[in-house]
Amino acid sequence: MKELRIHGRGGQGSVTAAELIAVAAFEGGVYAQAFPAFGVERRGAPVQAFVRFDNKKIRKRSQVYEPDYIIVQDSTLIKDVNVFLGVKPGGIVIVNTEKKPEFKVPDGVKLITIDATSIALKALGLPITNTTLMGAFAAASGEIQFSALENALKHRFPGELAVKNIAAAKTAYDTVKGAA
Amino acid sequence: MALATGCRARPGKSRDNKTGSWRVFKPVFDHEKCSKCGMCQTLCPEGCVHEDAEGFFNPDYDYCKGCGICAEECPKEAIAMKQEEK
Amino acid sequence: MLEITEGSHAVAEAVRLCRPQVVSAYPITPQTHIVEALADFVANGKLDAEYITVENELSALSACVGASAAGSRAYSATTSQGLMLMAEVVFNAAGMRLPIVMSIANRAMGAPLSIWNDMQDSISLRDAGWLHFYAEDNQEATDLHFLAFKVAEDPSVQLPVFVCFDGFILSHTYEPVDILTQEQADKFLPAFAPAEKLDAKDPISFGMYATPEYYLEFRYETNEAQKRAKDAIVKYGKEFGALFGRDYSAFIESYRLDDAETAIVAMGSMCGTIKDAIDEMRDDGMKVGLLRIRVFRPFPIEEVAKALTHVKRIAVLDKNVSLGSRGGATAIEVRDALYGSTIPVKGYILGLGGRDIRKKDIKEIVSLCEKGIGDQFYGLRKELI
Amino acid sequence: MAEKKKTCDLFDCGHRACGGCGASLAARLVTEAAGPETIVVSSTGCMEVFSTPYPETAWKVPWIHSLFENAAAVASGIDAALKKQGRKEKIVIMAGDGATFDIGMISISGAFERGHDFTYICYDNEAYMNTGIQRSGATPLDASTTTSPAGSQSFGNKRPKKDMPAILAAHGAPYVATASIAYPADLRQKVEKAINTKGPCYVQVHAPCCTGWGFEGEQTIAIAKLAIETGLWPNFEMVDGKVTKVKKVVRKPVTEYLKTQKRFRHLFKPKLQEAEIAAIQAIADRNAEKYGLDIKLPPRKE
Repeated sequence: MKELRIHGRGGQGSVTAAELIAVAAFEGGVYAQAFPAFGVERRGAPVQAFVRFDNKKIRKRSQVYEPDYIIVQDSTLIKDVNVFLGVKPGGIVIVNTEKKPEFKVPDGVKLITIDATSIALKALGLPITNTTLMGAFAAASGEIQFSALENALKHRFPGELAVKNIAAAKTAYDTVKGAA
Repeated sequence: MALATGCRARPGKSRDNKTGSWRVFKPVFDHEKCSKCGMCQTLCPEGCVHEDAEGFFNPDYDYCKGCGICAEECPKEAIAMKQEEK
Repeated sequence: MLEITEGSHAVAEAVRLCRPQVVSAYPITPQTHIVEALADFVANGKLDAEYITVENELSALSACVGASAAGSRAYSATTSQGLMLMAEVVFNAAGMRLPIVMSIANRAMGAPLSIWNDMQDSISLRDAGWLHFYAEDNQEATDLHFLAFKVAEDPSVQLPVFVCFDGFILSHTYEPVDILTQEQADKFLPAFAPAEKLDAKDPISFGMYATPEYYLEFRYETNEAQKRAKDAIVKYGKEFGALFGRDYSAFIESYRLDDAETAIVAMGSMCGTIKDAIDEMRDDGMKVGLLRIRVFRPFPIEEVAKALTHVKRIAVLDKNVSLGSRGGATAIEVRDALYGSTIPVKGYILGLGGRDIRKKDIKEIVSLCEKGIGDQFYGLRKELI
Repeated sequence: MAEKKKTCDLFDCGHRACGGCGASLAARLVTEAAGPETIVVSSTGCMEVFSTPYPETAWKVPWIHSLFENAAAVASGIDAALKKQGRKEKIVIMAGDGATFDIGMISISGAFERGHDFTYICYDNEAYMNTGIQRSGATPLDASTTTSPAGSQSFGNKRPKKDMPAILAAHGAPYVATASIAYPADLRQKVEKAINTKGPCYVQVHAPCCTGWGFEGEQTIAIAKLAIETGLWPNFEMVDGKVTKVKKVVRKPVTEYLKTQKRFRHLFKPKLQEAEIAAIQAIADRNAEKYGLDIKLPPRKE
């Protein structure tokens, strides 16, 4: 079983990202489970969402404490929340930042930084980075196929909006693939 | 009688309860004075005053509780309340 | 067809497929997604029902009482405080023998206010006369709605049903669920055709009052209907299995229990985590198994007793507590089922108000149980006490 | 010769109301006016208790009782069900003033706001009679009840009656009326009108309670008439929020009404409470002003 934890702020679409990643993973033939860290957080407050992937039915219901993957939607979270807590050795951390990282990830963990905000602004005209980071996650983790992600986005968003989100995700996907 | 599911019942059984026995005073209808206005029937809370073939009104003593509304409201004073013989 | 969707949405789909004619509900976290989805179905012609936007939960269930008595299949959904506001009608609907089905996205009871999951809400109404089904995952949460209507409406039963699933933990989780087609659903669940209803052609008085000459017998008969519901659950659970491959005729599920020395007894979504923990304990050579209770009312006394006869000790996990007693409702019921047996039964209150339950917690409880320590709250933050 | 129509055809004899009960007369008159194609929803109350001890129901129309506070919500569900099933029966709620003015207020407000098609009849006997004459929001000023007893420090109920018709008219109810068992033809006409008006309608029926108010049963009608004749019970009709019909009277002083009932006896004995009676007279005067109750007599010719 592989586990992903997404850190974001209320309103950034972390829960949607978790759901769509699960949908895309399921399309790829694996069993997936996505759920938010249930809370009463309002816009701007730190939030979490989780995804599990397995090739058999997932029964476990606890939150994710030892993730294989972490997505950080907003690097300002790093000073408030221990976003890297519990990450497994060999795990991958994807952080949205335009700067060089001023933080350190645990040893043996791969760090990928991407300026998702700029990509999202360009593609969507909005600084909403969840779909962009999904592209990055697809490229970095290999847990989901880009085509499945594309389908999930088409299913969730109407017409033009889907096209824009797919474009954002694709840019991030290509960026991460290119850097690898 | 077997219990009905959910404490339900069809009509009819209410008539088993002969409320006439509650009476202390009994209305006695004098058809001589009656103008057949029907006020006694209209205002009877029991619904136990019935019209006969000639258009006169009579109480059903099985149910009449003897409240006296009919006698009180009769415009012709054609109904008298008499003490019930028990 | 297997599809990945949110638990609430899967439940709403199931409800839609059950073709309720009247839906009456009031939004409350974490049930809200269900009623929003149903409102959306009605607004878009996907569900041919009257959706009553009531002013509170008491009226939500009251409207279901009226609709059901008038001969329409009626559905509601709620949780926690909403269920308690309904409480008077909950008893009323069962006593009036109206086969209403209500989804409960289980949530803790205030005070203190908590939107998070435990089972205190529905468990607190265990004596009201409703059947109680508890789902482990969203597949069950979905399927049990079909079974609920079918059992509820059986002429030998005529009782309302709670379909309970853990709020957030199931209601807000995306996972694959096989949702029936309308054709399949119709095959299993025919249209509601009650023998009696409010009807000018056959005027019946519903909800009369019973004097002491009758009341005891009405309560007895409702209890008998609970017992008859067992037969109906077996019959229709099997029928569901034969049609769709998922058999719900069992009131309990045994997981690696056959040769177990320590039995865990639990309900709801924590059972998934428990199963994973058991697999790991088994790998370590520990003889641990699970008895999961799916049907809490009618309580499967004989089945529970039989399934546990061979074990050396029992740990009952409750996401509820009967304050002022020895523990949670499940532990009390299990002790009753095992009355006269010498097998020690230890109760553990855990996960209240959304406290996460992890595999390590299950392992620790098993270890406590082996030491004979129990009948306590588990996982208390010592620094706060 | 065909059998004459009986007045017990829809609300049967054998019910257990007190002799001279105004509410039982209301039940009879309302069902007569509504006709057999009617489903009655009753809240908990004296009427439910005197008419439905299992298995002796007095109701010969389909009837349902659920709880004290939820009749309007139950009726909402029936309305939805009938609509879905394409059925045409009418729905009539029969609820007392406690169920209407007090405990059922939320459910009534919700159901009226949603605009269900039913007629809500409040049989108003101005206190909780089922439980032994406790005050309700419909209890008039200075009435002595078991929870508003007159005593050395009290003249009884401290507040005047809640204006329920105005509240429901404010909900946009298309038809709101008050009626009295003392005027059966008017009552029947109003019930029929309400039933034939689409949407939630309200008829508040004054139904004196001999036991609760303290008078002899044969006086029920006479006392109901006095309530109207003194201006303490304005009998009117409101269509779409506007008063369209009022029963005008040559008003009598309120003492004519008050002195007939034990619940007001403390206003007269051991001594006349002039200030209290004046306050009640002022209520009648305001009613007369608001609804135009007074018949203006032509000036007497010299």
